[in-house]
Amino acid sequence: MLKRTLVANRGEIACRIIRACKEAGIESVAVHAENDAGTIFTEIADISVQLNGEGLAETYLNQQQILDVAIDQGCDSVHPGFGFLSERADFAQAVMDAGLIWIGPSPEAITKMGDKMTARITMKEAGVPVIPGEEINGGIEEVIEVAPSVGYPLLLKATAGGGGKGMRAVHHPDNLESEAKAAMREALNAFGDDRIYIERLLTGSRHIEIQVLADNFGRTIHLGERECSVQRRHQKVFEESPSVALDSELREAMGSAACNAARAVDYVGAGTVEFLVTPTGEFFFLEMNTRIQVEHPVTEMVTGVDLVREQLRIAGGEPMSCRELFMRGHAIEVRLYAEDPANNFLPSIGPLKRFIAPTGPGVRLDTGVREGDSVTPDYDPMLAKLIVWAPSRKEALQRMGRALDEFVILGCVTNIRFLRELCDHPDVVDGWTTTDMIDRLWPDGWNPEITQSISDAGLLIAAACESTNHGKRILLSQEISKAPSIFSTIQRRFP
Amino acid sequence: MLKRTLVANRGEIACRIIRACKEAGIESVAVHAENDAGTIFTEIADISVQLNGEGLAETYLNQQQILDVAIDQGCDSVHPGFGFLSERADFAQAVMDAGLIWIGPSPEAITKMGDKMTARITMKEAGVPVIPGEEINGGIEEVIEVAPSVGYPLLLKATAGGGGKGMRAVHHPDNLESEAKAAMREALNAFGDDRIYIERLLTGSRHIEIQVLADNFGRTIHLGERECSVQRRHQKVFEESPSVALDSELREAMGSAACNAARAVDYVGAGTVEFLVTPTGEFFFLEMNTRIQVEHPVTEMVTGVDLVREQLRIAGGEPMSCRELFMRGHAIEVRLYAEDPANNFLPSIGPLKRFIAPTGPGVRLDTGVREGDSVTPDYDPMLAKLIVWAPSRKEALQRMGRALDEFVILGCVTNIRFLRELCDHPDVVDGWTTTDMIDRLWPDGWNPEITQSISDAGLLIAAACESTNHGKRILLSQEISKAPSIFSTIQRRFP
Amino acid sequence: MEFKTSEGRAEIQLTKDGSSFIHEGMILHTGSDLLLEIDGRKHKVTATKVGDTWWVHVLGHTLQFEIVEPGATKADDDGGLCAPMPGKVLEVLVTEGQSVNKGDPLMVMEAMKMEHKIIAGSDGIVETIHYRAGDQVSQGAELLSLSE
Amino acid sequence: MEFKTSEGRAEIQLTKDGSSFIHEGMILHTGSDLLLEIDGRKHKVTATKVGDTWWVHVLGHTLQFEIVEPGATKADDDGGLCAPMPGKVLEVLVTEGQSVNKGDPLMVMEAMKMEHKIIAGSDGIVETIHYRAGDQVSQGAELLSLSE
Repeated sequence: MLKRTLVANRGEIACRIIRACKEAGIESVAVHAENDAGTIFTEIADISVQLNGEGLAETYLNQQQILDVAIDQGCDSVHPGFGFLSERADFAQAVMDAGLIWIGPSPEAITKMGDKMTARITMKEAGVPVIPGEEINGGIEEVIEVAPSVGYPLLLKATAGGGGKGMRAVHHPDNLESEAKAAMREALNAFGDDRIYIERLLTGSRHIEIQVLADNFGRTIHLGERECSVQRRHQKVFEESPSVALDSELREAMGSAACNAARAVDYVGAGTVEFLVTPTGEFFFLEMNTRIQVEHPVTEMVTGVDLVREQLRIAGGEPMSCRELFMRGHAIEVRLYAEDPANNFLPSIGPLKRFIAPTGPGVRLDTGVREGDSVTPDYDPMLAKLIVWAPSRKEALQRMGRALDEFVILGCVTNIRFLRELCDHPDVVDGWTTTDMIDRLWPDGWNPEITQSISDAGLLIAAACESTNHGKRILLSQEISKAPSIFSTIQRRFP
Repeated sequence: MLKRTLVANRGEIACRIIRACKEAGIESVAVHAENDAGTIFTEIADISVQLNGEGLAETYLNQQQILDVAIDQGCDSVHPGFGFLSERADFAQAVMDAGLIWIGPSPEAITKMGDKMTARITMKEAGVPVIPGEEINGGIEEVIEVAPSVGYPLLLKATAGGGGKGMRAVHHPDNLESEAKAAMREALNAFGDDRIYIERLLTGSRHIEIQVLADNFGRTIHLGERECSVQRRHQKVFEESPSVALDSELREAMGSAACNAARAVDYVGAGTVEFLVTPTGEFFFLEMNTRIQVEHPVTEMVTGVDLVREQLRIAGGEPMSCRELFMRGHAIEVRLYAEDPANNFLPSIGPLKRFIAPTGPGVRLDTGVREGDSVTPDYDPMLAKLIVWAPSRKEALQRMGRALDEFVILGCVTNIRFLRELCDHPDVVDGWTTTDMIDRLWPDGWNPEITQSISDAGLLIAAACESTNHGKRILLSQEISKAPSIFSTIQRRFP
Repeated sequence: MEFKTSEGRAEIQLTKDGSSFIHEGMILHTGSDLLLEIDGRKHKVTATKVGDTWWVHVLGHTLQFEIVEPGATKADDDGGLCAPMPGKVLEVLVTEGQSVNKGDPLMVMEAMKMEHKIIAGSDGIVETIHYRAGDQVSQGAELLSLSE
Repeated sequence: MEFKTSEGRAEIQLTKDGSSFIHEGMILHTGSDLLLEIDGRKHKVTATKVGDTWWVHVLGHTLQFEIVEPGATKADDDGGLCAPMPGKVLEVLVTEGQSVNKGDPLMVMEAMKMEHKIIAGSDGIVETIHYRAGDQVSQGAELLSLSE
């Protein structure tokens, strides 16, 4: 069993991992940049160590410094979370070379899956279907040369990347050169590697991924699917399980393809195999994420498996504890971004002066922030994930709508209202979710439907608050009755 | 389907019902006493109506006034929650006579189960095993006459009651008279009826109850058990499902006895049949609660059934939506009371100056209060229920411990620390939970284990805070960076 | 600085270092958040003041520290028996002038929907009974006084 | 009282009745909580002020109202193109003196780990370019100015 784990991440996923460690009786060590001091994850960790330096490269991406902290603090293991160093095979190797346990798959598995070209070849050999496409090594000239054979619309992706960064869709040859340059530049900035991959964009498809789990005792299982088709800027905003597009036959076919994919690289731990599923029910391997994923809670809620706890268990040398797959009910996750959906989802910043989270049955909030924190431009704009579970998809959508109605964030523009309207949209209600859905529904961009009555109400509230200086008074307006002192009753007994 | 429901309750259960209504698309009308104005349930209801009068009798127990509000506000139904009017057959009848739907079983079923003597006879006839005991109609003299034949230790209970009020254990004949008088007085005050019931106290037993659900389409099912053995002052503090004491055979036997009990009174809706289970595995009918119960969330979390939503569905004339019973993992609920466990669980009052709730996966908080509220002596001291789910009992206890460690309440004494130590107690960890457990473990009362180092730390903190005037400064110490105005970007586009 | 705690009285001399305070090898860092450092590890703690009492949440424990003003006396510690919370007197079990032993029940009160007995903390004679059955009493009200 | 909103400017004359305010048939009750009454139904609303802007949460919508001081001009609405958030200039696509058309890309910025194009809001001539590729810019900094 693990004894002390360094969590090489921040925000909500760091909180998630630290809490899992606490529950498993494992001590947690958080590392944080100076501008993250005092945020939730640094407080709930058993030990918090501030990293020297500024910017991602000197802090959360600084392999040597993080490894030094792990050794200094007597850690026996490192959990990378997602993003940052989670898919860096060299870091996994360095952790292992230092005699620590890497909570993730082997560096070889990361390398094979991290390089899209190698992954593609490996998958082909394992009999997993892949999308036609080409890798570019020869710069912009090769892009121009290869593009016609792939055909439009096409997609440019960072070979080293993930998470939508460096990803661009090109619908017309005229835009190819500028978009390819931008994609290469973003790839270089984000991953230190400007190679890109060009592939046919399958429109009208669904993004459906399979969660897998493998231990060192020969078991590799899948935990059903997550549909993550609803995306803006190639980043997921709405994820659910099960997918309306899968029946048990297709689920088993995809699940067994995913297990084959994992076995082909001797995978150990939690991972996700992403597929595109066409309207006709064909599926193609997209990529494998060799780490825990942002949207893992939806799988946890329908399968009853604690994925992060299983990661800790497997890394500690125990067999996974979960039994056969049993999916129950329906779970939906929405990603709460600091961004302005009415302005092309441009990231926003500001203080979280009010942050009132929804509660109630079947509602889970994985948050890295709380009231009083500030959203800065230093990090990814994802603030939190709101997840609901209910017996049926219809009830889950109703519950999500109710929870979003209760959610109040003031001081920073967020996508709450966009997500709220999404839950009520007939295409979402009917399950017509495809990867091009947001562009299809709002070709000229989304704008909130604000009635005259809402505007008038807002104006009234703003004006009344301004004139009464609202919020400057003491919060607790009721008279504070003095609590009964424990001293006054201590010499008496009340049987 | 129901359209508008009056919720005749307050606090956390009112919140629970109102949220279920919202999710089901039913409008909710809250009624509240003046001193509950501004609490959560009055704010989340679609409509809130203040009741005239003071004290319970003039407000939450005032049948006529509540019924008048329901009619005035165009409600088609009334949900009574638990406590208050939930087991008043006359109120159920009055609601129905006014042409409204009563969200609960028929007045006849309530009457038959509400009177312990009738319930006992009905159960005997239905073949459900009952505990030997006698009803008292002849006042204190009859108590003294009957007690020897029942034997000591014995239990005095209000015939009309429930929830531990008017319930007293008598271990020695010397205390019989004073305890019986007190029990009768409490029964009169709480239920307007001073009849009591005297029965043998089965020591070393477990309190295990079966949740049942019945619709108007001929289905009566059970949803497994809840073990609620851990009690102080005859009130539950720690509830879980499944019980370690039940195997599938005993579960089926008790489940089918519970369904028989429900069928014997033509039961419709959600109800609970309580049993005492002896160390040898015999079980005896205790009583049936003809309403939703405080601890219903543990059943919801292991079975995946939304019990309150099913109540609304059944009352609206639809069949229940749940399929066959499938229990998964383990759920535990603890009741958060404003009380001092180190002073014989005496209720406490005070302002909730800080109320920081735990979050994270598998954690559910059903709360009626929030930071800034005050705990007054006007109502039951239960503030909230903290419920966790995890794949196994061991993991659920670990998760509950973690959640309780995160829970901060300042300004009012609560039982948080008591609950925290309970989760770690070997008897709880091993499942040796019996109804006399708290007296057995802490015969001289419970006291927190506070080390010298904790006391010193507390003193340091108090002194430092006093000298720095902590908390008087502005909460947001970081510079408030002005949020990007939506106006400054509106004439530009960022594709 | 002096405080009353459930264990009695406690005095503390604070050592200050910038915005940090030191006591028994522990360091409290003050700022918008409070961080307690023990053996090099920092723990978030929470504190708030209600009336004269500091409520402190530290490592899963909630403690109370009532400020004792320098020079204050302990005058209110003996004599009267006060209502621990608002409620109603149900029964008075003694009469004025009656002598009682430590542990004897004196009065029955109803509060928070439950009955509570008020019990003599020491042997003595009932001097004055301030309330009768049926009376409403507010928190802290002296119910009766005993002479020793 | 005058506010700037996403729809333009809005003026309001408040009608006050005790601690309540009335506008367009709606009543706002102020106190420690804010309750908005529409057609006899009360809804909890939340509001807070950040800088000169009131943020309002009402019936699931979040709105912003920037206070316009009486007599203030709209001077900052035209001319300069400002950085919408702190970030880094990646590429400058125009030169000083160049004439551009509405919609032309002028600059590429990186912020929040993504690239953003700065686009001309109207036809004009590039007057001054204040930053070069590689420069860090703070929020609100004028990046370049266009003459019309």
